[in-house]
Amino acid sequence: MDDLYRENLMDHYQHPRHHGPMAECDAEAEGQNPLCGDQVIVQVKLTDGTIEEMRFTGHGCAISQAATSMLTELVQGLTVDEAAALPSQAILDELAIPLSAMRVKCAVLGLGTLKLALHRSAGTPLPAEWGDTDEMVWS
Amino acid sequence: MDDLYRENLMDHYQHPRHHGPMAECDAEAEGQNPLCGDQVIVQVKLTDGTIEEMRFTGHGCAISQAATSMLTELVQGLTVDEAAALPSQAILDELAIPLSAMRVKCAVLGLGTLKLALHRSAGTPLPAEWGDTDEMVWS
Amino acid sequence: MTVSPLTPTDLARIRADFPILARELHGQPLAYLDSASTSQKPQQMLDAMTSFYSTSNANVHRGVYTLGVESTDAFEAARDAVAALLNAPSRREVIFTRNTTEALNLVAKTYGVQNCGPGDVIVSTVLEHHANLVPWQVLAEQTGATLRFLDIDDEGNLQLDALDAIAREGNVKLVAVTHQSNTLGVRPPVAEIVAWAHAQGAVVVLDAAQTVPNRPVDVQALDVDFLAFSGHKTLGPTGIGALWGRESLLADLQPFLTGGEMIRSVKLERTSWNALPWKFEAGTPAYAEAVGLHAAIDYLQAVGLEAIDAHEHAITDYALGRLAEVPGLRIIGPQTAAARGGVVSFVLDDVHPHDIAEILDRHAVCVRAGHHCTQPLIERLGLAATVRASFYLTTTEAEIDRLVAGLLDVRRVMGV
Amino acid sequence: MTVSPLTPTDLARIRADFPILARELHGQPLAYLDSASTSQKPQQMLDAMTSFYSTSNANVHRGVYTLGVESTDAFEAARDAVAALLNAPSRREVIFTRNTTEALNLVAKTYGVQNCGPGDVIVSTVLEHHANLVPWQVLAEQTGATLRFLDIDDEGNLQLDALDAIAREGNVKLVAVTHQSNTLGVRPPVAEIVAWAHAQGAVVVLDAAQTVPNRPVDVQALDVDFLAFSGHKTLGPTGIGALWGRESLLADLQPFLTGGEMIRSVKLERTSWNALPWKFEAGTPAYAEAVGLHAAIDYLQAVGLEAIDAHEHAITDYALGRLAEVPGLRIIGPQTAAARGGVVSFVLDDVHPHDIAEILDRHAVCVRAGHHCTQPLIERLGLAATVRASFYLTTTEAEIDRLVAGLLDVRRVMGV
Ligand SMILES: Cc1ncc(COP(=O)(O)O)c(C=O)c1O
Ligand SMILES: Cc1ncc(COP(=O)(O)O)c(C=O)c1O
Repeated sequence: MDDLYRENLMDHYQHPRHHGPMAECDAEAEGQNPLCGDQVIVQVKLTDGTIEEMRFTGHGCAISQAATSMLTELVQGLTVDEAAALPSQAILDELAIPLSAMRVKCAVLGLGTLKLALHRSAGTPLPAEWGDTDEMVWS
Repeated sequence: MDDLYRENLMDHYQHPRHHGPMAECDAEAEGQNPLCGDQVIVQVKLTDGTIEEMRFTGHGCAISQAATSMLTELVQGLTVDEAAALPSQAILDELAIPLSAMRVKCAVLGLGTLKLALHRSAGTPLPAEWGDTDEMVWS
Repeated sequence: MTVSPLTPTDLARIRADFPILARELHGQPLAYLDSASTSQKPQQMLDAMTSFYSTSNANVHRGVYTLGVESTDAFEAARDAVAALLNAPSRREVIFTRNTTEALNLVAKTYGVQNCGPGDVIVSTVLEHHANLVPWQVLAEQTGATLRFLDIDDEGNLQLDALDAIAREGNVKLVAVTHQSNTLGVRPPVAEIVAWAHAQGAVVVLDAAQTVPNRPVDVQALDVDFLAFSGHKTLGPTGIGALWGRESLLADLQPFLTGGEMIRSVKLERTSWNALPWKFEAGTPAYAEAVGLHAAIDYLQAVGLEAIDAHEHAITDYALGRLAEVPGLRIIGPQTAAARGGVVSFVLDDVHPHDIAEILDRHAVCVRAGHHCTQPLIERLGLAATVRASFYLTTTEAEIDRLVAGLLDVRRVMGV
Repeated sequence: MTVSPLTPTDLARIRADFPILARELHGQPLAYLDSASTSQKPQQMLDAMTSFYSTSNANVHRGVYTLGVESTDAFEAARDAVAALLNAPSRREVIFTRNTTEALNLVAKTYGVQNCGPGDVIVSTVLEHHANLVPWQVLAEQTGATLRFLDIDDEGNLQLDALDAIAREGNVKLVAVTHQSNTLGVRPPVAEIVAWAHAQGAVVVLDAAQTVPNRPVDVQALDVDFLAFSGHKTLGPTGIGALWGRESLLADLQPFLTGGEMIRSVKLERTSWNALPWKFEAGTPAYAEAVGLHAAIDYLQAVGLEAIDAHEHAITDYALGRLAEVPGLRIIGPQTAAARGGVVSFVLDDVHPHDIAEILDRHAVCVRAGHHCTQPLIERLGLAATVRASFYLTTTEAEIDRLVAGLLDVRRVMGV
């Protein structure tokens, strides 16, 4: 089992970083994975085009919640452009466990929601490849 | 081949008996087998509840036309009730060749049409088993 | 008369017929506990289809030649087998569809559209699979009829006391209900519902996707008006299901899909329809799948549907007992085997059901996690998802034991 | 670049893959000349389905467990294979249906109903199979749109000169045409029709049931808007077909059938739909049949669709030459192989086509007799029925020779 739910993953799931709402934020979005019922709400505080803090709330499977928790650490200090360009692989590398196509959706839910928040606050359109994630619900 | 289209059958097909319309008749009906495009129009002259003559017109495959021709001879002199009770097997016995379910419909087209004509002229409803021949078109 | 469940010898013999059960995952044999989603297939069924394709395949209802006759006979014999399975008064009442979903849509889009309008009421329930719920939403929207849902109690038992208030809202035209919930295993009181509906002059549409596979289902005894099931849950192939409907109702309906097979005569100006059942089967049907379904029905009848029912009952009883040993596990739905079929939904503390299913998969135990295509039911129960284990004629106590062991490991991995 | 047809060695190798060709009838090997009705199946396709059922079967899009993932991957890979076969811009444009008929009904009952009304014109042709004719009759009746049919000349060539008069009758919204007549083998001028239709702002629905099996079909090159075909004519199993449609059109449509799979979220009050292509696939799809179709496509591509096309052309040319030797035989439709696919309809003096087919069956030669689901065409040609022989990648000159010998025997038996 242990290659599935590694210690690091379980640690993030049980002790999520940057968890809980932010009173004031510069960018915000919500994402859902209807298949699993996973949900994350992402909020971002920006300073001079740089991510000062990303926080999240929501619920769902260990993968979705741990991945979003890891993401909050990964993007801290990145510029908006850097974060918006972050590939899915970055978060899969953090999780470091084999995932089926179905669970990859859980893993990238937080990242997709972050990108949506950043693009929306910048007024830029979502990149074309997100057209393929249309099994997810963004709002 | 010869067990398929026996001489007797071919003789009836090429020289149909009682073929061609009747000027005046006591019972009449038309039957079609949409699958093959077979058609027969049956006319009957009755005397005292007995079939004096059955005649037919129409077109179609050898089986349907030969079987109807044979039928005209088979029913001559029968009472209406006897003819109306004639089983399909009677006509299959006359044809005396093996027939698939699909070709049985060709074989009994004339008989079905005759029964319809007789029941219609007597004002009696068609027997229930004819409910099963509803791939055919009667008019 | 009670029928004895399958003996261990029966079970071993049956399991040997299912080639997929020989598969190993992560070094362990498969424990397939997702039969409510789809059934696995006996070799006999697979052989029937392959042998049909290898000897008699030809399009049906068309060829005069030998193959065409054999193919048509095989297809229509499958219809007879379905008619006999359901104790249908006539083979003309059996319409082949892709699955339960298409069968229910067929009713909505023919009987429903042709009989419902403003002032009419359609009744469904909160228990239903989406297949027996969304088509009625669409029908109500299209026709202006009112749609009402019967509620359940917290164990999933359907509450009929709202019926009389519903009847005061308009002419009740159609009541759509499941024969068994695919999520909770609960069986609604169909006889009472039928009596009430018929007193209103309404027809009853029974979703029998979860019962035709595992017990005798008799449309005349049930006295329903339409009934749907899926071949793939009944040991048969995917791509085939059936609708049974009363001939007196089907005869008056305009067709569903149009094209070849279902016509009597086509002219550019005007087309007339074929007789039942072909009026409702447009185009080349899934005839090889019908042959497979026929073999599946033969298999089920050889084992005996009463025996399968008894086996499911016994194994469900065993499972409920064993699952009670897992700390933090809560059964959703009826707590005893008496009131349910071989489907058990549960939650485990606040571990997410998808994590449970994924960890169980590492033990080669296959269960489903999610809403099971019953979102309104899951929401009504105040849940986001459940884990569901479901049983069939191949399920053994050893597989249940592996489920329980796996769940204990879930607790360990998830630290609860 | 011309591709050479299959060599005798290729043909022998291909034929060895089709188990049914080993069958004998009345002591003679089968000469199957009814591929336009349905194709026979290579062992590779049968094995792909059996092996899928025996190792990976689970319901798709649902299970978190390994089998469910494998099953879903196999199903979606089949969609990719269809998209590649048709050169579709996106896999989201490929919708699995039961057959061509359901695909065409889907277009009529979504795009058609949502876009046509009184004052609009729908155009079809007298060449069409009932599947591409009756749905438009029903659509016109339901929406109040006008339905017009393009006529043919006596060889079956579609006459386009009526188009401009048709355009003056209203807004042309939809043009439905066959890529190849299943009765005459004639191929309408699709490029001209598409150019005309698009100039009117109309969409083109192409019935490619007779062409996807035997030549490269490219939806982008054709520039049509919807295209339908059947798996069972394409070496695949029954129970599966596909609709391809432009994403920009499909995206705006309301769904066809409703239930599981095709939803995003279901509440008692309101339901929202899934993304393309799943929005149009309600219930458990024919996923094992999709796996079979994938294997069939792989088989066709390994042989090469250009080579199959060239083979059909060569064998049709041979057949037309040999059939000309039969006294009293009249070919219906184009008289040369250049203008047609591998389908030849004929009549023989006034011998009824069913008698011809039945006598040929005694020679183990399988041909169809009747109206071939094109009653308006048969009537337009002043006929009641034809005999149709149709060819595919397994057809040999020896089989054509047996057809001709059989026809000479028909003359003898029928005394003409
Ligand atoms: C040109 C054409 N269109 C449509 C169809 C209907 O195909 P299916 O019966 O597979 O739906 C056929 C096959 O008979 C055909 O040849
Ligand atoms: C109760 C019930 N109804 C309907 C369905 C839908 O069946 P299908 O997907 O085969 O159409 C299912 C299966 O998932 C079911 O369990």
